[in-house]
Amino acid sequence: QGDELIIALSTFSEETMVPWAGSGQRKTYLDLVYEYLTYIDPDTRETVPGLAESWEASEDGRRWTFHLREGVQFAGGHGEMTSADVAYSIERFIRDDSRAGPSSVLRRAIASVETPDERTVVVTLNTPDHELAQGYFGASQQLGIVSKAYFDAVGEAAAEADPIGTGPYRLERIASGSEIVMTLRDDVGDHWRARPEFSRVVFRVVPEESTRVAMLRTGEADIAPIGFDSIPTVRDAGLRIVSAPATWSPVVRFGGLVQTSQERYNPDAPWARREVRQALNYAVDKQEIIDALFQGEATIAASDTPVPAWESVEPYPYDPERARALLAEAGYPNGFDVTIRTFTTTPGAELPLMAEAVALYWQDIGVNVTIEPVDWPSLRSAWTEGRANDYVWTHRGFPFASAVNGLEAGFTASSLFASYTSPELEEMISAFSNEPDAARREALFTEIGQHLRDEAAAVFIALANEPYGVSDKVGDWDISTSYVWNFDQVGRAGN
Amino acid sequence: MQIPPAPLLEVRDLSVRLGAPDAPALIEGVNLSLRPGETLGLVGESGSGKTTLGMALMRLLPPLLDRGLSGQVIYDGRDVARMQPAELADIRGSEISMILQDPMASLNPVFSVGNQLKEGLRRHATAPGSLQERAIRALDDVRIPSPEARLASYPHQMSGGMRQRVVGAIALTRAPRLLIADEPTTSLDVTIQYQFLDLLKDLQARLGMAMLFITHDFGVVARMCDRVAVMYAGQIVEQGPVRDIFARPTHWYTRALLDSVPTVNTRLDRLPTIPGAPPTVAARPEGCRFHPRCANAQSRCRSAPPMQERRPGQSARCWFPLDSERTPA
Amino acid sequence: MVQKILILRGARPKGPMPGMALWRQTGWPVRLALILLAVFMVAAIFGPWITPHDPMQGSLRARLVPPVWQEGGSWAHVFGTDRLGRDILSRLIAGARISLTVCVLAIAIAGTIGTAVGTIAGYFGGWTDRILMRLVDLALSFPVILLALLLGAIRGPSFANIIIVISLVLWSQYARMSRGETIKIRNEDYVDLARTSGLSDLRILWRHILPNIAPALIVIATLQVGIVIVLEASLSFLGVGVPPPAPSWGSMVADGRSYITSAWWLCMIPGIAILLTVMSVNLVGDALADRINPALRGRNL
Amino acid sequence: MSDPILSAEGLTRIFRVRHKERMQDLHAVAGVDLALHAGQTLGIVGESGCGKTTLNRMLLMLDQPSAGTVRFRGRPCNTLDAAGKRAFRRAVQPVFQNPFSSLDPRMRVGRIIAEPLSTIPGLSRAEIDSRVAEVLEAVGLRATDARRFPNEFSGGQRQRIAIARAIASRPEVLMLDEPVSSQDISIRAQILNILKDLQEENGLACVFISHDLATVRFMADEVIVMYLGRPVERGTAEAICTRPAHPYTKALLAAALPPDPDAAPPELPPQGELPSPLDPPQGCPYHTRCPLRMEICASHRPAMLAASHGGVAACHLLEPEAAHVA
Amino acid sequence: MVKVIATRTIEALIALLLMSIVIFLLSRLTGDPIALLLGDGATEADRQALARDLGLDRSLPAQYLGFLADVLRGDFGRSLTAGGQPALDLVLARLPASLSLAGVALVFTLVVGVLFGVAASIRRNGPVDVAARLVALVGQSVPSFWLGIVLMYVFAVKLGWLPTSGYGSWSHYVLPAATLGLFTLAAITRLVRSSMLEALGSEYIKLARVKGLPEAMVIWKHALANSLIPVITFMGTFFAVMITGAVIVETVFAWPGIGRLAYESILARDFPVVQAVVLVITALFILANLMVDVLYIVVDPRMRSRG
Ligand SMILES: Nc1ncnc2c1ncn2[C@@H]1O[C@H](COP(=O)(O)OP(=O)(O)OP(=O)(O)O)[C@@H](O)[C@H]1O
Ligand SMILES: Nc1ncnc2c1ncn2[C@@H]1O[C@H](COP(=O)(O)OP(=O)(O)OP(=O)(O)O)[C@@H](O)[C@H]1O
Ligand SMILES: [Mg+2]
Ligand SMILES: [Mg+2]
Repeated sequence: QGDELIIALSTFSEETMVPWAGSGQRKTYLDLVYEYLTYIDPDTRETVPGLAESWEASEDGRRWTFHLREGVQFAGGHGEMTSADVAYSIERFIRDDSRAGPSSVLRRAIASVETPDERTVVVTLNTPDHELAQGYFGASQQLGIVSKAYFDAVGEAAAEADPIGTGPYRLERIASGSEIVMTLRDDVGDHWRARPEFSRVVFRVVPEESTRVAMLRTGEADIAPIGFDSIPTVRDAGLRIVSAPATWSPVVRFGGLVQTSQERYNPDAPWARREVRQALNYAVDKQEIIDALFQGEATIAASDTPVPAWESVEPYPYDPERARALLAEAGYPNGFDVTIRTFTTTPGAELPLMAEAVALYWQDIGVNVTIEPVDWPSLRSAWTEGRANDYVWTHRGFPFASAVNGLEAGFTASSLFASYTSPELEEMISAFSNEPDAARREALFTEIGQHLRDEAAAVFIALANEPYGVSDKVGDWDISTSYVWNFDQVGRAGN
Repeated sequence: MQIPPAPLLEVRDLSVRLGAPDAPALIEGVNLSLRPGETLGLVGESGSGKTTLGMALMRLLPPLLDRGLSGQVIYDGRDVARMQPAELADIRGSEISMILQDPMASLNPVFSVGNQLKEGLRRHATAPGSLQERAIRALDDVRIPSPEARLASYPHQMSGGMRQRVVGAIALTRAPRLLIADEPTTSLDVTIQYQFLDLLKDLQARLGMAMLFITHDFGVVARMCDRVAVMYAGQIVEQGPVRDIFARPTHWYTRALLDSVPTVNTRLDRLPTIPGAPPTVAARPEGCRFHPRCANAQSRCRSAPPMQERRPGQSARCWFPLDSERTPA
Repeated sequence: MVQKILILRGARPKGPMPGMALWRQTGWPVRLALILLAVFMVAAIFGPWITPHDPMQGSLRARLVPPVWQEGGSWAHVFGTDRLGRDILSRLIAGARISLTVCVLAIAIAGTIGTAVGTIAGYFGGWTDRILMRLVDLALSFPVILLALLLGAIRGPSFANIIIVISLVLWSQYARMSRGETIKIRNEDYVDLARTSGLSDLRILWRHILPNIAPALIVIATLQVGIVIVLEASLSFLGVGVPPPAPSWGSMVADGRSYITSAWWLCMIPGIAILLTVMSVNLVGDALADRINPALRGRNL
Repeated sequence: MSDPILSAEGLTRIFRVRHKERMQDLHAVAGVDLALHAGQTLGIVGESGCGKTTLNRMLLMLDQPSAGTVRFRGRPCNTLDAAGKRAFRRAVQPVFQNPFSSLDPRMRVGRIIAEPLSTIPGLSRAEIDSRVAEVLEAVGLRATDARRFPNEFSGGQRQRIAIARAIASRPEVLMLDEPVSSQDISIRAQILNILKDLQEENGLACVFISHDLATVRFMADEVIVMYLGRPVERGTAEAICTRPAHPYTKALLAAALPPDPDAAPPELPPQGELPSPLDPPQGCPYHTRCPLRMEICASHRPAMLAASHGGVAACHLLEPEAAHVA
Repeated sequence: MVKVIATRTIEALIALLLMSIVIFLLSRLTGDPIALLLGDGATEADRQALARDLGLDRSLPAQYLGFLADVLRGDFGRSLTAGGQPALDLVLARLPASLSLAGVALVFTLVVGVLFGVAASIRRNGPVDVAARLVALVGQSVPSFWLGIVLMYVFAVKLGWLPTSGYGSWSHYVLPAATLGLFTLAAITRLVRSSMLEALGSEYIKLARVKGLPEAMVIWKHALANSLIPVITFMGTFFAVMITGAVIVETVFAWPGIGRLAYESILARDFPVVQAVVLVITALFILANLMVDVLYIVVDPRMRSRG
């Protein structure tokens, strides 16, 4: 069936169909149905208009006004999108029973949502956010716009079963645990954004990676996320690899470095000393790991988050001599023993392997590593509850939804998910978040990156791509931005 | 003087070995003949090869032993020992039939008595009446009370005696001309055994069949048989008319066996015994098989004695046959 | 029948050296299996002294080297190297040790518990029996794989977990079987005779029951070795087995499965090792069962 | 006469069994009285299922009577203390029917025979070994056989081992439950002779259980005939086998076919089947099969009455007023 | 029969109750789902609110009793992750896929296993027997995930005869059912073979032959009827084997069944779903065993009177 695009995913996550009912992982299929206020240009990485044609923020970053696009129709003849729909979507998104990841942050941040007219939405914030439009309200996040009228008419359960959005596709059916099928809207011809080339998009959930690879080879799937290990296999089979660049970054994290928190600081750990952390960074030949484990689909990282502003930060080079010297300087000439806890997630199937590779390098400088596989939920509980102060673990960083929030979540003591803090750093972050000037912000942001690198807040390994195997049927497909898969805009080969 | 009818079954030099021709023999050089209506008793101690002989006659031996079968089993002019499976299925049940020793084990536990009975009846197309009627009649023939109700019973719901009668009924459904009964009463109580033997005699008279009656009990032989063959260690050591054997056994083994059975009528202080125990298949002695246990063994006994007629119709496998009268207990 | 023939051939079911007797009386498949098992045992016991390389040490530079008979292979790595450049042969040898340890511990624990429960239930009967056997039923109805996953989730994959989980799978079989055998033996006259000699229940259990069910237990244990290896491999596949980097055969297969076309040896060689070992164990187990207690044959799952 | 070593009064054993979807009482043994004196052999005969083994087990204290008592030297067995029990165990030893299941296949013969000795305190190894050798020779085996395993012996030899074991602790009573019925004719005679010799040499008392009147006649002084768990006739072996009073005993005698082709046909051939012990007949348990049954037999159970042979029998025909009716 | 079913049902309910306690405790021990559910940047207050919301702040016994009361009302709670769908609905939605796969696998293994076992027993040591023993040996020795991957590689990728994975037409059943069933096939083949050999040596087979029955009838009626009894005895075990296999096979072949659901919900700490899955599986298991008991009574008349 030439008209059908089959995408094999490793998980559907919750299989729910409204934006606030689950995780952002669902955006793979939700984005065909719902649309966002702003999008990101894949080439320039600039924020471009989406359902909002334009927007402006007040000087203090607390009052945002969005001007909506005209003539955007909800699917199934449910009418034109208006400010009421946007306001409803925001308010529903931050309601107490919302299960979406960013809902708690937004709930705290948003003071009010007003709709002065059909085309205008005004959002007032409690705390300044200078990036709301490209951040939480953008296409890389979860605030899809739903139809208020539709919800009012049919209620939440029915809307869940037959979701209506402004996107080019409509849900045809969900077979639990098996497939989600989207069909093109009848009235797609004049869609404001997308010109889809496939009349049906079928998502299949195939947890086992080797099965996904097999499906690519037999033509049972056109697009499938694959592990780095499978890249040669897929290439050997004459198929293409398309990767989303630098969407995540494998890293080795230290516990007990939340220096501004009593419970989460562990001064006795060897890595409480900066020299040790630096030594552990110098000890690892990152390029070799990238070549061997990531099949070249990654770049050496100087941070644990893919952030454009930090691209200029110089990574630690591979220098075992230096590492040994630093260790000696820190008082560990003979190294020490450490346990690396590791787990797999999606993406992140390579983490245990990376742990083993890192262990091999650390062993070279006398640091004795035991590897202990754990699972992510347990580790996450231990970490957020301050029980991980003597842990070292592999982890993966994701792009920030908003720089401020990202920094606050990662590097201030108020966040449960902080991995490294210091009074100095918290000050820098607070300065950054209160700075309205874009250029100054950029400079401060870069400075923070440099600081994190110099302090060796973690052992930075790589900025990794997200590789997809792609069949002959697939032509142009642009996934140069994270969290925006553009499955509704996959081109057909030959077109 | 009447000419005795031609034998119905003639066994010539029958041996059963464990597969190969040079493997140990379970039975060896058996010669028997059986006339219509006649009952031949086959006695011997456990392991002497009675069942093996019975099974060999019906070609029911397990594959290994069946391969080791040699000699002839002439039934009604045809050699059963050379028959193909189809021919065998033809004569089994209709010409030759068998009652097995263990009534508990010889009925299939998962099918009703009626089912198992009718299977045989169905193949006996010539008999009159419907299948059901014939089944009822068959049970009635073996004196099973309320036969109609019994057809629906399963084997486990019946007593041992009743089961053995059902086995009898099944074996006789097709009015065979020869019945092999392999210790049909050993597992029954004496009072039940008595009645079953009665029944069997009755049926035999009615159907005019010949019978090979295998047992280890001389009392049963005395009651049931016209002639008797005594087996020891895979061979027939003595054969003859029942009265002659009981009164004047010529083989020392026969004699010693008869003597060592206690009876109700007299009180003995000690029983005469045979020393030792019967040999196992693997350890059968050369020569006369009985000589290691024989009170009269001599050096000549180390070579095998032939079967020789001692009196009309009575022959024995012994170099030094007895000639005295035995005083019955 | 079989017994009859054995007796005829002069072979007693219980010889002085069962291993040797087994060797002499079996065909080539079982002999081959015995040889393979011997290799396995040697690898497991002397592993640390005979591995050509450190099974945990590798070099990313020498990763995915094919086995020696393939183009690009070398004698340095007979079976090639894995994703981290660790020598597969060395890891196989080290894995044998792990498999053996898991087998021995799990079977010992399961066997002890199961046999204790089974013999007690069988010997005393009545309520003891009913309660204990219900417990066995419950254990049987528990989807053990889910328990394994839960345990793995609670405590992370660990050696102890696997042993607990596998023991939980296995013990009920010992319980059922030893109960059955105990009931059989309890009804043997020699148990009554022991009582008329004034022996206590405990002594009867120890002196008469246990030695007599031991052969059947040994047969089960042998046949279970295969189950343990496969189960351990399956658990490792699901990520709750032997924790990496320890080279369990199961996790070697699991880790190598993405390379089935590009570096087939990663998953095929350990897979074949599992297959051959388990087949050998099962062959030998069957042969043992035939000798010791033909009734057990085919009844073991 | 001296006091009995072992005696029983009103011995009864009821099994609760599931039958036809409900629990029922099965009277395996009902109201058996007996007394066993030193040097005497008491025979018990009856058909399969009449309760012989159950009775034996109760006498051996392997099973608890549901009613009635077993007495050992006059003392009720259920009141024996530990020492009394030990004395009982030493004094009363059984031989069972099946020589294959009587010997633990994993034990050497020597240990099997020594087992009853192992509970006797103060016996040295050497003493035990010499006793084992002694009893092995007493049953016609060699002392060196102690080192072998049971599976190296034939059925007859095994039964000898079982007997050796039974006499090892120098008991006063042998309980023999069909000790020869699984043996071949030629072996049967050997074993019976050994038993008889041992009994006479050591002055043992024996309980000899069998379904075969002929062997009972050979072994026993006195005989109890049982039917459906109840004794129906008792008397000397001679009397029971030649002048039986009870129709059932007569049927048993008739069924014991003499090895004589010219034997006269029996006077009262057996009829019918054994009723199920789960619903035994009302009245006389034998009346369903009795050729001489009278009206009263179906309703009243006869008491034990003196019979002409000097023993007793439970039959209405023996009632004085029945004499002319019959 | 009714009585058997009644007692078995009561026992089953007790087993289920025990199982619910075990599962409840185990799942609570696995760490809590809150950390997973909380978004990045959540604070302590958020955590507590969520815990209260999900009822995870109460004491364990209180949580259990609440859970039990709900379950008795047919409410297994709502999934913590799947957008608050009723846990039972999730499980029931996945059940058909698992049951149909297990059913196909079981029928396939029963038919093939019985045929194979019987054929093997007729000619002992003949070619069929050797083949059957080989299948049985391999089937019991090969880890199912490995087998699955290899089968997929050969039949789907190399030969292209069958789809690699997924749920839909009959052709989708072939590989997963074969993978799931091979172990059971091996077991049934062995079982049938050995019990057929036993049956063929029995007295009642001799009697059947004495009757002059054709060999086919002797084998397919008399011997097989008895040989099926041990197979039935082991059916319950087969079912358990299938469940264990399901987790793996459903993962490898992307089969939307409850095995995978269980696996995934354990990984996600979705307690209500874990509880629902395990209880449903246990109930199924018990039901299967009950059916086995009934079947037993049907096939073996001796069981009928025993009760
Ligand atoms: N299939 C067999 N394989 C090996 N030996 C066998 C086989 N069948 C029988 N035997 C042996 O052959 C001998 C004769 O056995 P058979 O059953 O014919 O004796 P029997 O006289 O019927 O004994 P019983 O009185 O115990 O029934 C025995 O020693 C027996 O162990
Ligand atoms: N443990 C038991 N539970 C239930 N019923 C029993 C038990 N033991 C024996 N019975 C029943 O008690 C009755 C008497 O049995 P017992 O074994 O004492 O008879 P027996 O005279 O020794 O028979 P046999 O000659 O067959 O050895 C039988 O009906 C038997 O079924
Ligand atoms: Mg026989
Ligand atoms: Mg008895």
